[in-house]
Amino acid sequence: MKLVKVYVTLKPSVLDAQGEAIKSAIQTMDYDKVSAVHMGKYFELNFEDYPDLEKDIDAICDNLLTNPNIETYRYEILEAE
Amino acid sequence: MKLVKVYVTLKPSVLDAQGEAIKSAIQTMDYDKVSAVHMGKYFELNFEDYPDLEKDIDAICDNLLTNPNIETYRYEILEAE
Amino acid sequence: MTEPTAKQIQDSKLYQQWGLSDSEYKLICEKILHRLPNYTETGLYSVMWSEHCSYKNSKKVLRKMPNKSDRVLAGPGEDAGILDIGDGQAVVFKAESHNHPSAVEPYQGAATGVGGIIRDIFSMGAQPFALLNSLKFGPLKDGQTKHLVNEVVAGIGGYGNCIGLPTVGGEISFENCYEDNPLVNAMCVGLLNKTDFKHGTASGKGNLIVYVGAKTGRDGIHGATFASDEFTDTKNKQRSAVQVGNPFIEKLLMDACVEIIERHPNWILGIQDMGAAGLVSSTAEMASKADSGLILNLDNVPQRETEMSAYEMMLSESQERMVLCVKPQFKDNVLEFFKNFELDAVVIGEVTEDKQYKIYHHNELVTDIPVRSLTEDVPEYDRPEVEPARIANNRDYHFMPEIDSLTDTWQKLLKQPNIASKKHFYQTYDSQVKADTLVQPGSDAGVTRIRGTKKAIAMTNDSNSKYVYLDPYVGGQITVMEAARNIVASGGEPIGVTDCLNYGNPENPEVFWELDKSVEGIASACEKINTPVISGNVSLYNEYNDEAIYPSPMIGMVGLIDDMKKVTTASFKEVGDLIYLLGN
Amino acid sequence: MKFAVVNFPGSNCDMDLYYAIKDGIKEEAELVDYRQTSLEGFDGVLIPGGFSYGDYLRSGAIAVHAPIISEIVRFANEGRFVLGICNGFQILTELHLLPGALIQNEKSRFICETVTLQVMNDQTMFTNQYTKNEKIRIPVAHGEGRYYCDEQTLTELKANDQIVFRYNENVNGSVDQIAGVMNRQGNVLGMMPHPERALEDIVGSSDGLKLFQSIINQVRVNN
Ligand SMILES: Nc1ncnc2c1ncn2[C@@H]1O[C@H](COP(=O)(O)OP(=O)(O)O)[C@@H](O)[C@H]1O
Repeated sequence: MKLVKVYVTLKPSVLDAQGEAIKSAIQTMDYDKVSAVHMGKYFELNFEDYPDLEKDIDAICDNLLTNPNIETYRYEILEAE
Repeated sequence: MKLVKVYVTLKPSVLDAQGEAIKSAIQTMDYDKVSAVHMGKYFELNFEDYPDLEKDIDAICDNLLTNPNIETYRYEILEAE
Repeated sequence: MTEPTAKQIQDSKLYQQWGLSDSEYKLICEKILHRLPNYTETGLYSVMWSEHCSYKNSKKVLRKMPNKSDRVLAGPGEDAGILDIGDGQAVVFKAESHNHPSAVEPYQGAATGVGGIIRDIFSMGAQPFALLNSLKFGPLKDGQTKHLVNEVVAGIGGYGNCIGLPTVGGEISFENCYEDNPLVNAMCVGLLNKTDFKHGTASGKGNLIVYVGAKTGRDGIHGATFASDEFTDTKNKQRSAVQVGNPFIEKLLMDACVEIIERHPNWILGIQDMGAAGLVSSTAEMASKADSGLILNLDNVPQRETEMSAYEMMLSESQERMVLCVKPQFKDNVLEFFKNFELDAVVIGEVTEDKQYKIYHHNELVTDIPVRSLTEDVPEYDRPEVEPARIANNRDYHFMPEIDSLTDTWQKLLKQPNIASKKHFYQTYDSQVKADTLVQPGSDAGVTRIRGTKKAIAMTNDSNSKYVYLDPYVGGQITVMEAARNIVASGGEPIGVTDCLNYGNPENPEVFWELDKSVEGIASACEKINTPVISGNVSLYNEYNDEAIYPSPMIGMVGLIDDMKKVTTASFKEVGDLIYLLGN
Repeated sequence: MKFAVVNFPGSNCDMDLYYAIKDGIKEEAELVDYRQTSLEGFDGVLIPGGFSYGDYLRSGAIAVHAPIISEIVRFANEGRFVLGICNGFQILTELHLLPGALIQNEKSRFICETVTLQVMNDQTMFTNQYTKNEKIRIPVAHGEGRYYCDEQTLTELKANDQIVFRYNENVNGSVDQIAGVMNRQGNVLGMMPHPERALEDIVGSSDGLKLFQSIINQVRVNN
């Protein structure tokens, strides 16, 4: 069994409306040492282990978990407990 | 400069409707080796470095980035490039 | 990055990649500028002379549509058309297509389509009060199409729900020809107090050009030429042309613009939204309408990204931005007003008398061209037309359905996705926010009351491209009449029309014939029932690997209900009521 | 009687609530900007629906850091009435003035529909004009309206009669079909359905009117 952790973030050129809103909220909370905030998505997927795993993860990321127009992703594969 | 990565996930007792929806979408795509999907949030925050940093990160997580009724978080502090 | 020189652009024919033809480029060099345009200038011409901005292929056809009636206060030429509804009030409406952006990025494409059409309405000084949409997709057979449909529907709902405008009507249909080229048309309707009407003009030497709203990024650069370009597999990679919407900011922008025009009409001389071709299109059109010149200083433009070139800033299609023309003595009031809404507002230029369009960037004059050359000197094309063989050869064909079992046929019909209820989709749209919706999606037309009066407005979006494909002229008439029946069946009197004309490549004579004939059909029906076409939008080049969509005009019709007690709905009411069939 | 309708950036049912008070029950209402720091002179606070701050991050999460919030908390703690509808409910749970949380609908989709609610408690300042178990038709319109709380909280809610409205059919997957809950003291109510959209038969239902009449009734009795 594998645990795949996928991190999805907006491409740097894409407007991160959420990150902006969160940043100004943090600043109203008087934490003034925060200079940038970005918000992304985080997925955990449990997989049976098999040879072509990485190919399938890429396909799932490209076609479902991310929007390649505006997002990029990276992932790591761990042993599931 | 520090880069703080925050991972927020739903507590196990809370039904992860999006995770479920994604799981069935993955299964419709004929990847049948996926047994569970969970969806969470991922944040990247840039901070000036200062002694009480961790205390403030905890406060920001508790009071803004998560709702403790339903979510938990963990984070890591890295050097920003 | 260093930009190619004017000479290099000429030699490499870079302008072609941006959609300018050799003859158009020659016209610019020899007749307009009497020199070679530089990089920025070539970019400006290429977007402003695209079909999307200039209507160079369709203008001649569009002139066939009636646009006058006793009610028309403004027709084509403004951001949206305006119809008088009495008591000092008017309705303002327009429809807009966002087909190509939605094909590439369904959620954001649909969402920004809704955002764009809302800005067209409030830039007239009107308060938007209802949304509609018309969607066309390939058959719902594979996961990919289902995903596309879900994303588009989510994008439409995501934007409209968040900004707080009810979606009161629309249509969704499925047909093979839309598989790779879906159609996403959105319509917005607003209410105007006649005194609040603002033209999108920039007039009077020394008056200021003020930029309001979201910061500029590299979103959707060349979106306008992209929208006027055929779609092929390889274009799927053209992914930078995608804009991302922020309905939260648009809500602030909408509230601020409506309020400033209502409370301080004397502060604002003109206002226009930055839509396709962003900054250049809005400012050039405003100056051109007033026959003025303009100086812009791009260093003042709020920027989200670093090191943007003049070209990128002028062509960016970042969403949720407006341009205002402001009297200098009210500058501080205006900036303060928007600041109170937590919106960026800065002076980026001023009106001049020399009729030139001048842009400074990093203290350098990067553009100096006649304003009107961007908007008025565009060549107009008279495309050849040929009746398609499928129509010419089948003129005497009369289809007669063979029906063995009425029940079977009936059930089969009801199972068709095109006929089945679309509730699954439209119930994801907030149709009741504002608490003025009298008839929600699911009846014939959506109906919204006008608070404080007895009046209500009925609205509908209709198209039936199969009929238009089979006979463009009659199909065009049918489309208008279907819309009219929906209005009448809701208790309204049809008063006007907007449209989205979705077709294939106009350089194909058969496509152009379809466009021309269907518009003639639309025009004849509109004339007959006195519904002037007061606004609209053209989307050509809807093709995928050289395969054109059906000719797909969408009619958005608005009706007036003088007393909301007269509103009628489609549902049967009580057991024992009699059922009548009217008509032939 | 004077009601404050608190307006956050992105609120979009503020005018609906304003009209509900002005035209529905013919009382005074005033929009109060989120930057205000006083609710002096108001008899009650209404927090409208919408998408405060775009509902980015989590619905209601950012609004709780606005300047007016401490005044709303003071108001609630003094036992004066606070009503949060839809996004207002989400804000009240994020503020912990109400227990539980509102998360994405079970089907992960936005839903707009007029639904049947059951009035579970008619002894509250928000429902005294209804009768217990009365079925009422009120519109819902939300994407994140699934009420969630843990077992223990649910037991407490039941024990203290804090569940004010239940869905007849569970439209969004809420725990125990909960559509609206109040705090223990009974002066703070949050509900996902929109009573302000159900004040006249011409818009589909007038069943929401009694909620506002209940408040008036109660405040009059108190005074
Ligand atoms: N099919 C049409 N029928 C009538 N008017 C049209 C049509 N297409 C475009 N127009 C009018 O031409 C003008 C320019 O339209 P458009 O370029 O789409 O506006 P925008 O600048 O908002 O993108 C508008 O006034 C529009 O109403």
